[in-house]
Amino acid sequence: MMDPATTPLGQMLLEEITPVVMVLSTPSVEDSSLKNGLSFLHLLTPFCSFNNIDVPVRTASDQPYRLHKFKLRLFYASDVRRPDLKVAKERLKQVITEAGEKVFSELASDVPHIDHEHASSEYRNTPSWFQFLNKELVRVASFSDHEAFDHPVACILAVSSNDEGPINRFVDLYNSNKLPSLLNGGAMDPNILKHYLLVHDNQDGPAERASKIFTEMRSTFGTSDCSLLCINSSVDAPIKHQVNPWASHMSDASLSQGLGCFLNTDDINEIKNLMQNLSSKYIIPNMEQKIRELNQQVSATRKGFRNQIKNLWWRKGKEDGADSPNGPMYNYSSIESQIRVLGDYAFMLRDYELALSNYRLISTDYKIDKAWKRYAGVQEMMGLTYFMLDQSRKEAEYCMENAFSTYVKLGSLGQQNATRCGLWWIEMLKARDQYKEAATVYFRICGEDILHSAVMLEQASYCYMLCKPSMLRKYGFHLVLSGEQYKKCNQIKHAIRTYRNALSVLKGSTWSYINDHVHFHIGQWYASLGMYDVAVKHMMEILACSHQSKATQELFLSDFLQTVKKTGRTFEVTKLQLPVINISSIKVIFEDYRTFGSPSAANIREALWNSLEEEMLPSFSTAKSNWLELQSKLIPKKNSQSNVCIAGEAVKVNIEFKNPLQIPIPISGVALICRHSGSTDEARSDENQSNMEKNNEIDHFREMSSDNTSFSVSEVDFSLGGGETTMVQLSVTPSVEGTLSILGVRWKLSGTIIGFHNFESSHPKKNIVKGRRKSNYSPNNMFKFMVIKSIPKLQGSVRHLPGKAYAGDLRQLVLELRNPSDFPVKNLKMKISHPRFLTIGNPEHIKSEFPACLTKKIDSVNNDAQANPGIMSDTVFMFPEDTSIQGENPFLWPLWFRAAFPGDISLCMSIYYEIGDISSVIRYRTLRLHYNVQILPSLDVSFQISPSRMRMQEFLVRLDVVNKTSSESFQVYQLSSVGKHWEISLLQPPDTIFPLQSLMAGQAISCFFTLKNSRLLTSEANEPAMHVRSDLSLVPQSSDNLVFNINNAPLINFHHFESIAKSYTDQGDLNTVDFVLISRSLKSDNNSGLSDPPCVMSHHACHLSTASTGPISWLVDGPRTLQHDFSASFCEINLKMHLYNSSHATAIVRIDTLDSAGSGGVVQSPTSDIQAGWHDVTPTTPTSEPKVTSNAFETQLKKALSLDSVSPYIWSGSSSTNLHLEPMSSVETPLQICVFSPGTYDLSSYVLNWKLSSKGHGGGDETKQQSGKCQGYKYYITVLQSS
Amino acid sequence: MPPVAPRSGDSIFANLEHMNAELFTLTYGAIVRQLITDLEEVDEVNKQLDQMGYNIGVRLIDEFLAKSNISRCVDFKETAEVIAKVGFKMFLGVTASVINWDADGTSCSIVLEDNPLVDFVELPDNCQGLHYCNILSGVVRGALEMVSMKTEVTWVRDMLRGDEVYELNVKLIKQVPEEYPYKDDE
Amino acid sequence: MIVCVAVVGHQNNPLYIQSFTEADDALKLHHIVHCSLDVVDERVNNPKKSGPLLNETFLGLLYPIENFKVYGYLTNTKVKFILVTTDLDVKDADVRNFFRRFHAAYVDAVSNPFHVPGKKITSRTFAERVSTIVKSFGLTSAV
Amino acid sequence: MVREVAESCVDSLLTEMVASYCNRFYANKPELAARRIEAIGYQVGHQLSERYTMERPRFSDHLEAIKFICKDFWTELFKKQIDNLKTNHRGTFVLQDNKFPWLERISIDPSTDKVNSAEDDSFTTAENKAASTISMHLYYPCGIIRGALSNLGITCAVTADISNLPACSFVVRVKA
Repeated sequence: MMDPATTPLGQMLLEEITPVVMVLSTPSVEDSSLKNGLSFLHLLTPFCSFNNIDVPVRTASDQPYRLHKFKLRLFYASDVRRPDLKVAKERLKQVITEAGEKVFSELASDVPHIDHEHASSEYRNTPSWFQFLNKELVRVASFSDHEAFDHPVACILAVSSNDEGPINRFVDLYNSNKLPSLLNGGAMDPNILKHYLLVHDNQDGPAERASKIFTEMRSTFGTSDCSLLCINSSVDAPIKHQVNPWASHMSDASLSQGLGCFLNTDDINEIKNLMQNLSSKYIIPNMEQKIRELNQQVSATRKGFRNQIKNLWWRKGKEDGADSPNGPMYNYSSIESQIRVLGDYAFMLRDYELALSNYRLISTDYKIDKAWKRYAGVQEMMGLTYFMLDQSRKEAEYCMENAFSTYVKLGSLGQQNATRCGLWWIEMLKARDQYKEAATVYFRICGEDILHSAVMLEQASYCYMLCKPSMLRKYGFHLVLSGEQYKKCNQIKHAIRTYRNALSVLKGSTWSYINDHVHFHIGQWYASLGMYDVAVKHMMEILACSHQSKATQELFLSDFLQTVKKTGRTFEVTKLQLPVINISSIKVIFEDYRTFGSPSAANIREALWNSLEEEMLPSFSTAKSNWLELQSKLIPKKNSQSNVCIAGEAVKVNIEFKNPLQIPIPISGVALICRHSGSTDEARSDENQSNMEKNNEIDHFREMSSDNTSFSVSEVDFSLGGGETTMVQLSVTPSVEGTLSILGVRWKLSGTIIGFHNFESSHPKKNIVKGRRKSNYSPNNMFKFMVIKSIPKLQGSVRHLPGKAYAGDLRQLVLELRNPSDFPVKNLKMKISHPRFLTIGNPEHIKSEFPACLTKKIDSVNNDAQANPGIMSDTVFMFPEDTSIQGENPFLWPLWFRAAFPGDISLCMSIYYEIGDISSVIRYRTLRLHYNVQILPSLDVSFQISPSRMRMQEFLVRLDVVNKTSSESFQVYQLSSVGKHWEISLLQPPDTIFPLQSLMAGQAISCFFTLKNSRLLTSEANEPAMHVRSDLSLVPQSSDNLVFNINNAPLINFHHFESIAKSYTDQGDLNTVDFVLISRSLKSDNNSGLSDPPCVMSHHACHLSTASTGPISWLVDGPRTLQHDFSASFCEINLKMHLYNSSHATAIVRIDTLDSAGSGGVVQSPTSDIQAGWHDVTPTTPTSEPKVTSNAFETQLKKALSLDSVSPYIWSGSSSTNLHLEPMSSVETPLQICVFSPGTYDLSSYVLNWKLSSKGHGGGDETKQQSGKCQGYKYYITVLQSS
Repeated sequence: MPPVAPRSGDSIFANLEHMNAELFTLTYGAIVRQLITDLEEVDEVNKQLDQMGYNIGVRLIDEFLAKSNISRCVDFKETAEVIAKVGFKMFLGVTASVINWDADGTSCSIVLEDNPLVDFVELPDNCQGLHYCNILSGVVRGALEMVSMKTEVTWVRDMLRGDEVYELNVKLIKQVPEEYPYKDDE
Repeated sequence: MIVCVAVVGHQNNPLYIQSFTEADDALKLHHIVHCSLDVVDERVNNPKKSGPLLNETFLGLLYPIENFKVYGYLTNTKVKFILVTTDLDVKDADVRNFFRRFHAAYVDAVSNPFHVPGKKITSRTFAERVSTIVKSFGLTSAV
Repeated sequence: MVREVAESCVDSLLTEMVASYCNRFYANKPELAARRIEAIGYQVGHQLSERYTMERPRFSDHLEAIKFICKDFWTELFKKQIDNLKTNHRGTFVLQDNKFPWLERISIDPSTDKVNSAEDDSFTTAENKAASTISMHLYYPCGIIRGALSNLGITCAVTADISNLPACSFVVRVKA
C-alpha cells in the first residue's frame, strides 16, 4: 500500500490537523493590507504552508527526525470558535446550486453510456464541489473543546507603525476579556506563545519611525518575540503577479487580479521569512518543548504500575461526577486534558507512536468517566493515527466505527463530529479500495438534512460503481435515491443529472417499472424547467406501458399530452409508441389487371385465382398473340418487379392498430404517407428518397404528407378502447401516371401529437396479396407502384345468391356487370370455380320465369344439352362477341345455382375482359367475384337396384329418402331417369307412398319402382315402345303436373357435373342408370332461418349399376306348378333358360347343375357379406358418393327361404353346358329335371360360370370383373300328384 | 372357439415397458410448437396432428391387439369400450370412459379426466382454435380403421379451453368389409 | 410475511415479479430485487465470501434493506429466485423449503411448450401456485 | 406421483415426427427437416435440464455438466448411463452409448417405411430411406443434448456418429 501521507486522507489530515495560530491585528494594519484587497490574515496565509521546511525535531524519547512538510492555520481571534451552522449550511447550499447550474449546462444531450474506465476516472476527479463540500463539513466541526488540535499554539499580535502608542496597543490587543472562550473558558492554557509584529506601510513614508518603535518593542517584549514587517513597498504603479499566491486561497477567483498589487518581491520575501522563522524558530521548538514537559508529567503520574492502580482508585472515587453527556468538565490543567494535548501535539509533529500511546491511555479514562464525546474524539484520533502509521487496519476501522457510533449516540451534540468522523473514515476505506463499505458509511452519514443526504447518497452511488466488481444496480438505485432528495430540496438540475446517470444503468434492460419511473420523472422535471422537447422525448419512452396500472397509464399519458401542449407546436415524431402498429398485419391490396368484386375476393389465395384464370389469360395461353410481347415491352425491365396500379383506382392498405393501454386513446387523421414522382425512372428517385430519409425523416415525411396534388389519401379517425385492436383500411388514389410509393403511415394521437411509422424501415412479413406467389418480393417493392393511365374497370355482382341453402336447391341467379368508365371492353370470358354449384345459363332464361322454364314443353325436342356444348365441359365460357358493356345500364346474364352437397363452400368466378384502346400497358383485366354459401343437408337419397326375376332386363329399384333437416318438410315431386333407354314405373300409387304428400323433418320413406331397359324392349318386339316414360311424377295426379325436363339445361348440365364429380369415365356403359329426384319444399310456416325456402331441389344419383351379378343376366322360364302321376313314372320337366350378355364382349357361359341340394349356398357373390339395412351417411366431401348396395334383396330372399327342406331331384342332361354369348345379345338353352315325388322344389342348385373374352372390350377399368360365378336364384316348382 | 377375455388395461400397463411421462409430454409439446411455427395456420396444425395420429394409430393397433390378446372386434360398441378402457390405460396410463351412445350405436363419446399430453400446457391467446390433443383423435381414427371401422373423430370438450373434461366424439361412418373370407356360423 | 418474490433470467432480466403487499410499493420492490442481483453476482463471482455453501443453489440472506430481508436462490441454469420478506426471525429451513417448492413450480411453468425461454412468465397456473406457496410460507416447516 | 406412459408411445411419436418432417413437410429438403427435428429436441433438452437439475448444486465447470448429462440425465431418459465419455480437454467430448435404445427400436421398426411410402412423394428406395430415417432420428437426441447443455450455459454443437451400430456416440464441441 502507498504511503498514507500521500493518500487523499493523508493530504486532508496534513491540511486540517495542523497547529493553529491566532491572529490579533489593529484596524490600521488591516487598512494597509486591504490596499492589496486582502485582509492581513489572508496576506499571510499563502506563506504558512511549507513543503520543505526541514526542521530537526526530537521525539519524547530523543529520537531525532526532521520535519519537512509543515503548515500553520491562521485564524483571527474572533474566528476561534465553533463556526455558525446556519452560515455554513447557506454556503453549502449556494455551492451546490452553482455546481448544479454548471454541471447541468455541460450535460450531454444523450444519456451517458456507462463504462467502468470512464466512470472511475469521472470519480477520480470528483466534481470539485464534492471535495469542497466535504471540507466544509469537516470544518463545521472545528474548535470543539473536546479535542486539542484546534487549540491555538501561538498568537501573532500585529500593530501598525502609524498607530499611536504602539506598545500599549500591543498590550491591550491581548487582553483576556476579548479573547475567545476557548482560552479564557479554561479549556486551554491561555498563556500561549505570543509574537509581536510591527507592520509598516511604506506608502506612509520612510521607516524611521517604525524602526524607532521596533527597538522600543524589543526592549519591552524581548528581542526574540518581536519582528518588523514592511509592506506596500511598490510605491509606483501596481504590479501584476504572474503566479498570484493568494488566488488559490480566495473563495471566489473572480477578483483575484488586483490581489497584492502593492507588494513587491521584497515584501513577499519578507513575509516568507517572517513566517518561516516564526514556525521553525518559535512554534515548532515550542511545541517540541511542550511535548517533552507533558510527557514527563504524564509518565510521572500515569506510567508504571502504581500510577495505574492509583489512577483507577481515584477514578472510582470520583464516580459521582456530574454525568453530563460530554462527561465531567476537564480543566486544561487536568491530567486528562494534558494527555490529550500531548497526543495532538505529537500527532501534529508526526510523532504518531507517541500520539497513539497517549490516545490509548486517555481513551480508557474517558470511557470510565463516561465522557463520551471526548472518548469518541480520542477514538477518532486513534483511528487516524493507526492509518498514518499504516498498521493494523482492523484497529483503525474499529476505532473509526467506535468513534462514529459514539458520536451518533450523542445525537445533535455529536452530529457534526459524526459527519466529520464519517468522512475521514470513508476516505480511509477508499484509500484501501473498500468502496462498498465506504458507500455504506456515506449512507449512514446522510442525516436529516435532505440536501446533505442527497449529496452523500450520490457519493455513495459512485462508490458502488467503483467497487470491484462494480455494483451498477446499486449505483443506479442510489442515484435514484439521491435524485429524489435533490428534488425534495428542489435542486431539480441535480435531480435530473442523477436520474440520467441512473438511466445509463437501466439502458437496454427490461426492468420496465424502474425505467418508466426514471424516464417519467426526468420528463416531468425537464418540463418544469420549461425544456419541453427533451421532456417529450423522455416521456415518449414510456407511453406503451401496458404493464403499469390503469391509474399510472392515465397519469403518464395525460402528463405527456400536457407537456406536448406546452411545447405549443404540433409535435411530429417517428416511432410514437401509441398506438402499436402490427407490422406483420400490414397487407397491401391493389388492382392491376386483377380487380376484385369484393374485399372477400381479395382475401382468397392468389394461387387459387391463378389456377382458375389460367385458361383465360393470354399470358398463359400457348398461342402467342402479337400484342402479348408488346405488353412485355411496354413495362420497363426495372419496373417488372414493382407493382402496377391504375390512376384513379385506390390502392388499399390494411393496418392493424393496437392499444396496449387499458385506457381508451383517440386516434385521428390516420393516413398513408406517399410519394409520387412523375418520372417512371425509379433508380434516381430512389437515391434521393433514401438519403432524404437518412438525414431527417420527419421533415421528409411532412413534405410528403403536404403535397397531395398527384394523389389523394383517405383519412380515418377512430378511438381505441382499452386493449383494443382494430384493422383499418387506408387507401391512396393516384390521379396521374408515374411512380407511387407508400412510405408509411401518419396519425394524430388525441389531437396533440403526430406519429409517423415508416414501412420500409421495418420489414413486414410479405403477406401482400400477390406476395405468396412471388416469394422474392422485397418489402420495398411491395410498397412501390407504377401508376399507369386509367383504364376501364368492370364492376360486377351476382344477384339473389342465397347465403344459406339446402342441398339440392336449384335457383336462377343473375350476373350483373357494369362499366362506369367510357371506354369499351371486349372479349369477355368467364370461368367458375365450382361448376357443380354454378353454371352459366341461356339469356332467354332471364325472360322466362322460374321454375316454369324448367318444365317440359310439349314441342321442345330435348336436346338443348347438345345445343350449348361449351357449358357441358367446364372450360371457359365466352360471352357472345356483340356484348358491349357501357354506361350506367347494367349488363345481365343468367346463372344457375344448385347446392350440390352440404358444407361451406366459397364460390369463385373470374371474368376476363380486354381493354379497347391499344396504347395502354394493361391490355386485359379480370374481375374476381367471390361468395360464400353455406349449404345444409336436406334430403338424403339412395337407390338399390336388384334384377327382377320376372322378366329379362327388368329391375326392382328401391328408393330411400331421408329428410335430414330439422324443420323443413319437402315434397318429393318427380323421379326421372337420365337418358332415353330406361323406363321407370311405380309399383304402388304415389298417394300410398306419401299419404300426406310431404316428407316431414327427420322422416324417412322408401318406395319401389320397376326399371325397364327400353332398348332391350324395343329389340324384343312384344311391346311398341313409342315414347319411353323416363319421368315419373310422385305426386297424385290431382296436383299441377308440370314435369321438370331433366334432359334440359340447366338440370342436365348439373347432372353432367355431378357424374363427372363421381369420376366415372365410361359414359357408354349400358348397365348403369342415372336418376334425378326432383323435390320441392312445401311452404312451411315454421321457416328455418332460411330467407327463402327452395322451390325446386334436384338430387342426382349417377351410374347405379344394374348389372349386379356381372354382365350376365339370366332367367329361368318354365311351369310353376304341374300335375303328374308318379305312380306311372317319374316326372320330367322341361325348362328354358334365357341368358343375356350386357357387356361389350362375347361371353362364354358354362352352366353347372348340381344335384345334391345340400351344397346350396357355397358360392357367394363378391359383395354378399355387406350388411343390408344400413346405407351411407350424407357424404360431406364431393368425392365420397352413395354406393348402392345391389342385390341385397337376393340375399335377404335367400336367408328367408333357406329354412324349408328341399327334397332331391336330378338334373337330366349334361351336368354342364357351354354357351357363347355375343355382346348385347341373348340366347336361350333348354334345361330338364326329373322329379320322383310330388312336392315343391327349389331349382337354385346350379351355377353359371362366365368369362368375358377380353378382346374388343377396353379393359381400362378394374371395376368390371372379367369372369365370375353366379349362384342360381330360387326358382320354385310345385309338382302335384294327379289323381 | 370363444375369444380370450381381454385383459384389463392396468395389468397390461403393469408389465409393459414404460417410462416417466415427462419426455413424452415435452416432446409432444415441442412438436406442436414447431408445427405452429412452420405451418403458421392453426387449422393446418390441427390437420397435421390428426394425420400424424392416424399414422401412429395404424401402427399401434398391432401392438395393442398383441399385448392385450383381444380377438378381432366386430361390434363397434365393444371396440369403443376396449379402446377406452384398455387402449388408453395401457399406452397413456389413464383410463377413459365411454358415454352417451346414440340410438343406433354408431356414435359415442370417449371421456378423459386428464391425459399426459397436456401437463404443463397453457394455450396462448393466439392459439385458441388449436386442438392441442388432436393427435389422439387421429390415433383413435387410425386404429379403428385398421379393424375395418371407418370413423369420424371430433373434439367435443377440451380442458385446455376451460371444459371440465376431454371429450372425444367417435362416429362410425361405415364398416368396410374384411379382405378375407368372413366366417359366419349358422 | 413475504412481500415479494421474483424470477430473474440469466441475463438479469425480470421474468416474473409479484408483490404481496396491498401497499403500492411495486417500484420500491423492483429496486430492491434489482439491487439484490448485484449481491448475487458478488456471491457467485467470489465464492470465498459465500464460503461453505459453495455452488449451492440456495444463496441465503443476500442483504437486509430498510425493514426487509432479501434471500436469493440461483438455479443451475443461472436463473435467480429472489424472496423479499419482512419477517424478523426467518428460519433457514423455511426459506429453503420455500425455494424448493418455488423451483418446482417454475420448472413446470417453463415446461409449457408455448413458453419462450427468457421471456416473461405469464402462466396463470404458475401465479396461482406461487401465491399458495407464499401463503403457506413459514407455516409448514415440513420439508 | 410420477406419471408414466408406455415406451411405445414415445417411440411411435418420434418415428411419426421424423416421418412427417422428412416425408410430408420437407420431403425434398432434408436439411430443413433436420433443422426442425433438432429444434424440437433442443426445446425438450432445454426444459428437461431445468427439471433434472433441480435440487443439485451448480456445476462449477463444463466437465461436471457433461458428466451430469452422461449419468443422471441419460438415466432419466433411457434407464441407463452413457457407457463411455472421452474428452480432448480442449472442449470436445465424445459420449458413447454402446446400445442406444432409440436407434435399435426405430431401426427395426418395419412399419415406418410402409407407412411413409403410403403418403410419400419422394421415391427413394426402402433401404437408403431406412438409413436416412436413422440419421434423421439422431437429430432429435442431438438437439436434446445441445438444448440441455445450452441451458446449463454451455453453447456447443452436437453431432452423432453411428459408424459402428448399434453403438452410437454423440460428439459435443463446446464453443470457446
